[in-house]
Amino acid sequence: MRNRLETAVRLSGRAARGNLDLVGLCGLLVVVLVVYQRLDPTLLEPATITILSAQFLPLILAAVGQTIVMLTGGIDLSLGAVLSLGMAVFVINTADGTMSVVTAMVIALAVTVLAGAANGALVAYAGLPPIIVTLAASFLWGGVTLIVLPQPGGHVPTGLVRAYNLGWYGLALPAIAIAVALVLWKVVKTTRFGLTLYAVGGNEHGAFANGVNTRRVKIVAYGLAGLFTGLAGIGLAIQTGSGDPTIGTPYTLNSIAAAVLGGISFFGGIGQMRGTLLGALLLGLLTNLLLFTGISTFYQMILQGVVLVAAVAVKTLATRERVA
Amino acid sequence: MTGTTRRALIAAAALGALLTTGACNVDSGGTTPSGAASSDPSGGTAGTAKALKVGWSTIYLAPSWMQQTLKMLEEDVARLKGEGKVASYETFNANGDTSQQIAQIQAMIQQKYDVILVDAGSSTALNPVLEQAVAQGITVANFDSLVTSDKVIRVGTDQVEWGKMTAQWLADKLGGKGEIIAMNGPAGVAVSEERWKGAEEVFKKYPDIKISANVHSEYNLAPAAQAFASAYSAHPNITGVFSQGGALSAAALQTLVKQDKKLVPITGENYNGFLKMWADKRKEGFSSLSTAQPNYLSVIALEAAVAKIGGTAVPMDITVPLPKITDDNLDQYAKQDQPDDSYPIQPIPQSEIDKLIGK
Amino acid sequence: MMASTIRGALRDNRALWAFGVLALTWLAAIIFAQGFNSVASVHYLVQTASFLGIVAVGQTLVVMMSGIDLSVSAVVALSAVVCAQVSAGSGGAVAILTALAVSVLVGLVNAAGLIWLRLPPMVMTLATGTVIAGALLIYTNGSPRSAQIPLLDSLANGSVAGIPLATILWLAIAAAAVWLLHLSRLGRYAFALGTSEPASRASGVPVPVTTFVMYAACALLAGVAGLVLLGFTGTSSLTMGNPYQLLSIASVVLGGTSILGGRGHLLGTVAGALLLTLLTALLVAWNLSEGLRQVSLGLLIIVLLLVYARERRTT
Amino acid sequence: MTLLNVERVSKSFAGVTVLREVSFDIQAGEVLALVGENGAGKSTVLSLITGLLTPDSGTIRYDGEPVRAWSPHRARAAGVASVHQELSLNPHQSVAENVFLGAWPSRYGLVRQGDLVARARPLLERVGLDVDPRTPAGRLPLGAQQLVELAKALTADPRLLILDEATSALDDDQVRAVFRVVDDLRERGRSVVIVSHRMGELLTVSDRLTVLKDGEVMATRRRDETDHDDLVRLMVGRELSDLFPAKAAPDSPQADPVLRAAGLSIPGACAGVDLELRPGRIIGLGGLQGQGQREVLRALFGLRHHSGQTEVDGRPRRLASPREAIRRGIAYVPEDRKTEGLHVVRSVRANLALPSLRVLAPARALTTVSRRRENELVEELIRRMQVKTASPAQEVRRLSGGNQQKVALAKWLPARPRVLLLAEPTRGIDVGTKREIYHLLRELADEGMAVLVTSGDTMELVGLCDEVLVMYEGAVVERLAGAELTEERLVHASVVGHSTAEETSRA
Repeated sequence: MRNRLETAVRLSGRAARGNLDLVGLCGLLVVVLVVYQRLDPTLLEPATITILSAQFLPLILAAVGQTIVMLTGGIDLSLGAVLSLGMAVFVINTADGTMSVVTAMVIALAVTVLAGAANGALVAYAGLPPIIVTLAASFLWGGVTLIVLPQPGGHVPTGLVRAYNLGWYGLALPAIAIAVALVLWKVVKTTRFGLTLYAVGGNEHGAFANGVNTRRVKIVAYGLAGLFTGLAGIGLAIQTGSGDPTIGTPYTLNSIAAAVLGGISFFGGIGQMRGTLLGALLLGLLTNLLLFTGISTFYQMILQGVVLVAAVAVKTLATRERVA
Repeated sequence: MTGTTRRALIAAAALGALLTTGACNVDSGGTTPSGAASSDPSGGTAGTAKALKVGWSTIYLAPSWMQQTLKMLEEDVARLKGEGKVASYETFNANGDTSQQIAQIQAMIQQKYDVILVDAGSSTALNPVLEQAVAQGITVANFDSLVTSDKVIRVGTDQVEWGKMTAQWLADKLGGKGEIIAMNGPAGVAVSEERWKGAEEVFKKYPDIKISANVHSEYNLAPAAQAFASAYSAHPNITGVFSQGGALSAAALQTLVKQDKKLVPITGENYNGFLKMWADKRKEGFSSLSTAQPNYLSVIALEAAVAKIGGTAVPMDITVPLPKITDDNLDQYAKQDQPDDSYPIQPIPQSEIDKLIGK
Repeated sequence: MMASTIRGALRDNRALWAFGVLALTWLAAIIFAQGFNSVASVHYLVQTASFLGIVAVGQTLVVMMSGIDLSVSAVVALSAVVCAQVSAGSGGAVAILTALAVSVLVGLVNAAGLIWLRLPPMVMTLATGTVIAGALLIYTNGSPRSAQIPLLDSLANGSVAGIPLATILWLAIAAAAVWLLHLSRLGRYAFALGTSEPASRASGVPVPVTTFVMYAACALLAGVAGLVLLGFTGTSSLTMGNPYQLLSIASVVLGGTSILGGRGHLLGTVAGALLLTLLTALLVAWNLSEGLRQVSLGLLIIVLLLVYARERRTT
Repeated sequence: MTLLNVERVSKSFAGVTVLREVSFDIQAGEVLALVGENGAGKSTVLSLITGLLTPDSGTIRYDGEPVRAWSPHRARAAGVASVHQELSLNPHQSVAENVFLGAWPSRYGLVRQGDLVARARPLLERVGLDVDPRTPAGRLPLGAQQLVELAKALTADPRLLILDEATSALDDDQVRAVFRVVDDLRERGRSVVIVSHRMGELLTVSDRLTVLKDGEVMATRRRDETDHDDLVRLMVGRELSDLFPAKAAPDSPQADPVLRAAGLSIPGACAGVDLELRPGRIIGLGGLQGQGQREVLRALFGLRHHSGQTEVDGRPRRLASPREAIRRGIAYVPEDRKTEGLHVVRSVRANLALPSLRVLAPARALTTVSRRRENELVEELIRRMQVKTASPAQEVRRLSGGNQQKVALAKWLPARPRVLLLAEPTRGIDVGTKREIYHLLRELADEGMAVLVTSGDTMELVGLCDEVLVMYEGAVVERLAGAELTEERLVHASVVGHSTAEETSRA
């Protein structure tokens, strides 16, 4: 009786799954990769993949963390500080030897998870808007980092640094780490918790009314973001062979830019991690490309701003028709 | 729905086109010298005949000190190009992002640069990538903000000595006792920490000198002025100021002048705004000892790298002596006709450079 | 008119709280840290608070309509740099007007991006900030000038009856902004937009006009702050606005204005800026290490927000 | 067997007694209706049952045992499920995910989408919803979303189902689907408590009806012992025979249309809609839920891009934005008053004054708003509409639904609009306020306003409107006026999708 209407609903439903945005991003990524390949023919060689993945790993993982927080409808302005914190805690605890490195990783991750969970607890229990909590927390965790590691230093076993940056028996360790992290997310997303995350982001009150412990979900989400941010910090430490208490700052805004580029909504509940991955890759490759093109460094910043605006504007204008 | 895809594709195509044009520029301009370079990666025997592909990666380009450095570097590049020693030159600005700087250096390795100059954003984080560059046969010269790796040529001043020297002058000036405010650069940054480390060593010897406030600020006048004003309002009875940067010194002196307070000795740097004010207030009894992070560090780094490729045994650590600006030689430095935000420095004679790089 | 304004401020007790906390903190500072009771210290605190305060007043205007302006830091630098650059050729008056005009233009561009490109304010203003920073590099070829403009010099450094002129300017600007936000029709529209955009659209609120005016005003005030800073330091630099980006937002929130928009009073921001300046000065006076100082600042802000800036909207 | 027993329960908030010694019971396999005007205490009773509130005195027995430390969690565990008027769906997740919201079936901690979809299908079928379970819930029309809520409540196979205004957004067809579910539950010995303002529905589906007034139980009647008038009398304490005002004389001379639309089309929503709105006339848009009625209103108010001709006073005018529509004298009271109609967290005063700021602060855009004139205007509106509010400074969200609706309507009056567009003007509003609104609309029409109303309530359209256009799949399929305007013909056209006249001519 009402078939036509329902078909329309079903069709528009499928369109709303956000895959269209991803198609655009993928297209853009392919274009960038093709140009990149022209400029750097070694692009697809294992050595280059190792180098590039080592370089992109911190941004990708930071963006994953940022995405988790944004899915709950929040935002994390302290991400850069937590990243530095993870890095600092990691490097002051490492010594040569596998056990020591693993222990240091566990300690660093425990610290960043706790820092994230503390942010989450403030958001969940204190009724403070995430943007403000994490703004204040950025001072807090930045300060803690400076106490842990007052100036650049620390130590990461040289063997690990070499294996990570130059490949380990031909394996691109950072690429594997990224893949493992994304699989981890994929698993998390398929658990009840993953669905709850989207539920809380999409309609917090509704989730609460259906017996979801929204506060716990937020704390766990921020904690999980802390985990990925910590991993990013550890990656950066291994890449650079050391710790630096102020190195993380740019990651706050870059991770937000990657997530937004990947179609994650500021209002929560909308977006796919693969979008974020594409966004982070695109940002990283684009800035790298600028290095190859020889455009004056003065113009690089302008171009970055314009690319961000253009990408997000195209996306919002494209989706507008469906909403309005 | 089709509209969406179309728009996304158009945007992608437009961006692609933009990037491709950029790419072509490099292809036409950049391949010849790098081709020449790759034929002889060690650079040993070809000697002076080979023109080099040079790049500078800097953590910041915006500060005027960097701008002056860039100008000086470009002048030297022009001269070396004239001599046929340098083929091309490129500047990369990491804009404060160390990870970005790593990417830049990696890109330079990919593009087979012969010489990489680096003003580092982190004293440790760049080590692996720089060592990688060295392993690829690239000559890396690091200046100003130094890394800890011993595989690269490092051209710098002794930052600990900077702190020691200026702090010692202040301690002498105060007669070993008094109350001071310390003005430092941003916390967690190697340059700032090292200068303070040197200063602290000196002040430890003088238990009667009380450091009543230790202020951190960007090396930048406006925030420094605010930071100093707050510290000063809490401690109006200070008898001296230890400052490890020119803008910080200018901020402190300016505050004292504006508030019409007694002018206490302030250590400084060759920041023209400070030097001009100092020259102006010298007759009122104001005194300072300033030093400088000379812009010619970049030139020395470049020449050291070129000389090394040319076969000279260049020392890996080149420590450039810190200039001393005192009440007596102030007039040589203070440039009334130049903007405040510049760093006047006396040129270094070529013979001095040659001596430093072991020619 | 003044009486009703004060009554309005009283009704919104979060702004009032900000003043209370400010008074208490000041009292605590006088008791527990030396040097905060002198006239000179008060003079300098209110003077330095003025720079932040002027930016924060502008930020309040956009936060109230549930926006945010992350480009204020770039505009502060833009205005100072342009003014210094132009004054060399064309004299002070022209330079000031040019700087302010350019600042307003940035605000208009921000608003245009929000309205026509439908960008989230955070993305749009962040991007304009980046573009301005790049453009300034090109414009100055990397080396901004210094300038002595007598008008700006006396504005930033002079005082009348012991009150710094910069502070008087700040308070005058705050008064004008109170009128704009709390008494004028446009202010009502801004509040309406801040609480619900769909409802505002469906009630005939002129969304574009309101957005344009508020973002332009915010950028204008950032420009004014840049000029005052130029007068204060006599020199312009490309990074001189950086501290104001996040601190202006913190001032607004510490002043009791909801970051979500539609709630709060502009006068609270005045207290917020003073409070933040005072806290910074206090932490300097305690002579802690930088790490501890940042930790304390972060914790203090969180505690203060817990005391009076919690959101009770979702019930 | 008695499932739930409420005995002499009282509850007060801040000294105000909301419930006084309320007693009633629900048998297993029984459907009980709770009726009463807004503010009679129905929601408080429901909150006590679901454990959101605890009584000050009295006892509640569930399954024979007095409940202690009753909480939403425990109530849920004991088999109490509820569906509210307020939707709790996540618009961005799929229907299947929403059906199991918060209690997704999982294996080894992992949720499989295919499994969700397969399990959701029979539940959706049960509530008469034929949609792909993978569709994002936000894409469904409001009524369908409410049915998803019902499906969600059924996942736990509840012993006691509470339907709190759960049918307010549904059309007759969907309501029947809900009743099938209710009948099914009854047959299986489950119990249902239903709250609705639609008296007709309650008289169809419930076994007994308990009437509340001012926090007290007035009476509990069996369905066959009572009728509409009886219930209304108990609820309001008096006769309410004149629910609908008298209509405009059908043969009175018709003025020229203020607003005319020809060929109004929105892709995917409506096509080729023609309508004329004349001063003094109330026109209704009827039909099943989601046939494009809402979009027509939004298009006329400039909230929705559309094609086709629109004329105001005989002159072609583009209605591209609400501001243009308002400038042409059009006002709109949306269906979803909490997001589009009102600034719920702002004061009554701010809401009422917002569209009139041009008058209160004339001339240029920046002009000062006159507090005095604002207060006068607001007080006049509150008086005229009889808005029950503690003060003009009260936040709108603290008002009852009926009073919120009055504010949403009243705010337009000072601008003296010539066309009034109302979507579902009385949804979720008690009968007393309904009557007030009907009379006010007629009053406004008599003053020369042209009114266009959409409604899912057939009785409302028939009782209120001078003419009703029936929409089906985005097109107007029937126009009923005068004697032809009956519930029967209206329902027929809505369901069949073409007019009775066509049918006879074909036969």
